[in-house]
Amino acid sequence: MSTLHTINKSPFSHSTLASCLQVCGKQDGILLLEDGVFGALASSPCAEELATIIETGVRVYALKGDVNARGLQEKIRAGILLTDYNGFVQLSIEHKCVQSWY
Amino acid sequence: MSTLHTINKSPFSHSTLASCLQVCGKQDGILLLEDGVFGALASSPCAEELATIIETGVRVYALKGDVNARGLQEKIRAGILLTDYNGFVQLSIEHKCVQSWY
Amino acid sequence: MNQTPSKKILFISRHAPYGTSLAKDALDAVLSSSAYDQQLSLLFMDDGVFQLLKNQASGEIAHKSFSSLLPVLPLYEINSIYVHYESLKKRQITINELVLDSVQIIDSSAICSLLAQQDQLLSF
Amino acid sequence: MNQTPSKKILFISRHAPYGTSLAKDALDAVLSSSAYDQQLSLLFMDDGVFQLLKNQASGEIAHKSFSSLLPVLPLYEINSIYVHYESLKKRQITINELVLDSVQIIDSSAICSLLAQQDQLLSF
Amino acid sequence: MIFSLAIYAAPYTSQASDSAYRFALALLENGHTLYRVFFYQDGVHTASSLNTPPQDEIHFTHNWQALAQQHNIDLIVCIAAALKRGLLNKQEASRYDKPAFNLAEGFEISGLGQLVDAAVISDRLITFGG
Amino acid sequence: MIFSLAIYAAPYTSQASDSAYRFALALLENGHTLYRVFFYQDGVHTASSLNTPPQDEIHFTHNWQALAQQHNIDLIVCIAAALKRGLLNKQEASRYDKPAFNLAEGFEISGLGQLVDAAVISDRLITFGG
Repeated sequence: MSTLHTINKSPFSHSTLASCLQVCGKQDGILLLEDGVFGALASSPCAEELATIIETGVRVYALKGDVNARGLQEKIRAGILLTDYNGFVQLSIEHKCVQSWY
Repeated sequence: MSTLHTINKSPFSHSTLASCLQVCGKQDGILLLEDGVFGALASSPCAEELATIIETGVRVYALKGDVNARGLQEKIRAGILLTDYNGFVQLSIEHKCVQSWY
Repeated sequence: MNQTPSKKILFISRHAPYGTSLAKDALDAVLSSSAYDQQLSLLFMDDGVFQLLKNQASGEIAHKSFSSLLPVLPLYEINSIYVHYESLKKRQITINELVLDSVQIIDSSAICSLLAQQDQLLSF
Repeated sequence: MNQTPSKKILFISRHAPYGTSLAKDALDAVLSSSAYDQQLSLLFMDDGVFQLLKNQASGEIAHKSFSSLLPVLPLYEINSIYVHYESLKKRQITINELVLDSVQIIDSSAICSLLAQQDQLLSF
Repeated sequence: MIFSLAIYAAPYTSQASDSAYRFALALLENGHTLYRVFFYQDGVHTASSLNTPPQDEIHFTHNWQALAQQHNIDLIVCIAAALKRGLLNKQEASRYDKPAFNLAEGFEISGLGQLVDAAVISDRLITFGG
Repeated sequence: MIFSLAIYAAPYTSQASDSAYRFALALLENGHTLYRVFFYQDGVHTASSLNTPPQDEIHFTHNWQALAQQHNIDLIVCIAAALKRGLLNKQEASRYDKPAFNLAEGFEISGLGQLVDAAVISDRLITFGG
């Protein structure tokens, strides 16, 4: 079984996304929400590591409402999947545990 | 006249010290307090930039009480000046303005 | 306040919109201050520059969007609105993506001088 | 709680001591949980490893020091205390600087496995 | 599936408070059970009967009260976190000789052990930090 | 020299609340004037008469009350920040039909304009963010 990681801080000002990526396994999932959705930008400090981890099969999601609220609709990098709160609930069920990085 | 910059977050988890160093002028001062005192470690992510700015004449202070509380007495790098709340008050008078990076 | 001469006061807004209330708190403070007949300016830097993006559709998170709030600024007595160049560059945000077109884009060393000219800094 | 089988619960403490209450809140949560007959473990990572430093003299900031608080942990039913190796290394903290000597230093990939073995994670 | 939530974020300061509520709505809509919401750290302020947000802002206290009544959810406020932050029920107010109490109806003050109890009882415990 | 402080940090959650109080003590000891302390954002919780910290923790509310009385300091709580966070004086409680009020004596609820007013009146304004 695997872990769902949630990130709610901007990677431009906090190190939570970088910390998460260190311990995120291939079976794990990552959900970006609140200010964490800035991590879905191509300019994110963790963009390369995120791309690498996506290539290994990790699914990375961003909450659509938080993306749209911040005007990032057109700026999300390829490979990031958009979801909503129903999807968030579903992800928390598909993974055994949730680690909140805040 | 010049600016006193206060930093109260760990540079290992927040980017406030890095942001401050970008705009800190030669006449300015920096005060590390609370979790900001972790910035006074030789291992700090901003250690090099901090060393460079100290060489240009910027005075960098750390609050002694916060350093001691965290067990960092012996770990503070050379060039960082220790001070207390009386010193903090004095620094805020010697500089024209105070910018709090939090 | 009567005899006090007018002061140069810079508001510094460094936090992303919505995730915390700081960006909105800073804006509210700027607007409330405009009645006080002082020389007010406002600087966006770090994640604060995200407040300036167009097309924020905050309906889904039940907040007024900054895209709709910030355009009121020129109507208030805010002398100058500054945006930190390196903060925009790091986030790959271009000038035509900003909701305000009357802003001054300034680099780090210009910010250093800007801070040194102020009588007070209000840090957000 | 009666029929529920015992669960593996990991507390993850990632914040520096004193600057916020999170480190203390995490410790209080661990200690209060020890009476519940579950398989509890505790992981220090990121700035949370600073909690483990010896010689914290918090008298000047009016808090009990973590140097004096953490040694009670082995008296409670905490099965294992883990510390993230890369977090220590990045901060140039060596094992003999730690106030607890019964900790297990584990690397990032071991943490990945550790998380996967748990029934619940309590994130601090 | 049985869920519990741990909310550490302050309402009106951190969006995490809102995220937690929306997550709760979604899980209930999807037919799952919400066993307990545990308010800790600055999350305890969610439970104040005196919260008076402007008309156009979310009223978290009312929202949780309504949800709890409708779905029989335990709304637990950590007693240690609450007392130091000025959140008291009638008994605590009288014990500490305070002139008023402000714990909203539907919320209950209890010990920190209720957090691990929620972890034990529930299939999923999700933390919302500020 | 005339100082004012702006406190945005929550007491008992952020050390910045403690730092601000220590700074105030030091400036007064050094013969300076503290014109105003402006509580905004989560800093408003400092002003609650219901705060009940354990005996071995700092009582920020009492400390500020004592300091203000001794040195004639304006303790201003931002009204907009206070109302949504459940901090009310008697008038606001009655205006919004709330059963109690919790603004501690010595603190005053007022508008956000008092922040820039403090900046104008004072030689130095120092911000303590959480």
